[in-house]
Amino acid sequence: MIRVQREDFDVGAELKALTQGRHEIGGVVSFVGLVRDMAGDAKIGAMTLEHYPGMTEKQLGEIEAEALRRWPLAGSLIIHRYGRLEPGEQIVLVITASAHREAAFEACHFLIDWLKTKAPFWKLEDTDKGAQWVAAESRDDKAAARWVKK
Amino acid sequence: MIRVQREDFDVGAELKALTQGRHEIGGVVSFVGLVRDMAGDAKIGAMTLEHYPGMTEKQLGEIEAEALRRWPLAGSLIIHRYGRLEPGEQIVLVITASAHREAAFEACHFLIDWLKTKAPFWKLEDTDKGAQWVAAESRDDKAAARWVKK
Amino acid sequence: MKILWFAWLRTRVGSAEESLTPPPDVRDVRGLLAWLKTRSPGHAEALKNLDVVRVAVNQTYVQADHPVAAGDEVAIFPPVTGG
Amino acid sequence: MKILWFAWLRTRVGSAEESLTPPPDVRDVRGLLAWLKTRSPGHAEALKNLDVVRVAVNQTYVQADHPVAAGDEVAIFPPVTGG
Repeated sequence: MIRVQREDFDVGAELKALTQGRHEIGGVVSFVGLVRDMAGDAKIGAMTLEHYPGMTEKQLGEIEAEALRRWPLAGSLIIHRYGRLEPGEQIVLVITASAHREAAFEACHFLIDWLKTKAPFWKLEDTDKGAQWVAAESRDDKAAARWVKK
Repeated sequence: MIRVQREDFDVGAELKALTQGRHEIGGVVSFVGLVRDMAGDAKIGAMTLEHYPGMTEKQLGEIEAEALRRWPLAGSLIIHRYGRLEPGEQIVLVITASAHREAAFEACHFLIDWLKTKAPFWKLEDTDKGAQWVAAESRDDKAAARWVKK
Repeated sequence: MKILWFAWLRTRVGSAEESLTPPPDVRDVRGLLAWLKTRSPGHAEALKNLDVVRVAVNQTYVQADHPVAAGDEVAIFPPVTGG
Repeated sequence: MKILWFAWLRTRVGSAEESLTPPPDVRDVRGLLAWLKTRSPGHAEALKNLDVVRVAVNQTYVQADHPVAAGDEVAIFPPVTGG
């Protein structure tokens, strides 16, 4: 499942909804991304997440479908927020559930790595040194490249 | 932090408590282990988790300390339940928080892998074929062995 | 053709969306970007370094040799930074 | 010396905890297990295959050559299956 929304999300409620009554699930892995208060040596007051409505959902759906092809998942969820967010606020949630923990760990890690390099979101940070668009990081490209099938 | 308890836990509340006001945290990974309703082809009615009070907390503490030595974590939590649990109930929670997601993913995965082979817990399953003690799985030994430093 | 600009490309171009009719010799993404560059100093500045420009046609990532046609939605943006 | 039995070792021995005074020639874990085997058919059955027996002395995992002494808490259990 994919949700792109301005509102915050409740991780506990989402975990419960995904696993409720699904007694074949043995392991659930979740990742929550939070707004940090520092970018290098600049202090962040807030950030604004811009996205591409339509393509964002499409890309996230394709990334999730790829995870479901690669791992035997009993369920998965991606929620990504947009708009203005302050330090400490939740940005993104990825949950994967499977009979065994190995598949859940790998699929969750894959989803956030691919999302970071493929889903059309852009971060504008308000810092004490002015507003700046966040630059893509080469380590994110490397993290995503690990999952490209040889 | 380590907790060994009979009672259930609230993942959302634990996540919030661990990250509240900690604006250097960028990524939080959690693992929840649940009771499954099947063991091979036997249907599970319930399971009872036995442990070794004292040594269990000591072992979990050592495993957590090892994770804190290996990865730059801003916080970590292990909760493991004991006593009688039914299918769908939560058994174990591992949360790791870090500035970057890579450390959080690796440390969380390490903690559950090591916990499975080192923390003194034993599962007795009530199945439709009678009560049976769960046997250790060689795949758990292999998963744990990945983290042994060469 | 609908052109969508995002993030710092949008701020340089000064517009989030343009409805344009490129000349008939613009047949692919490479030709479209070359033509867009000529439209204003802001466009030229935005498209100065194509290494940091990504293009999606009808919401799918494409390469420079991908064809573009009259009814297409063409999005132009920097490398993504969500998550 | 306090001996603690867990899981199916406990059910075979028929007791979770025993307070015992091994003979003076029992100096290490190996010797202790050999002596415990002789105490009852249940003990012998529990300790039949030492490949599936783990030992902790004073709540720390140890090997067969680890010394044991009068005041020790010795726990004997199968491979763990939590998580």
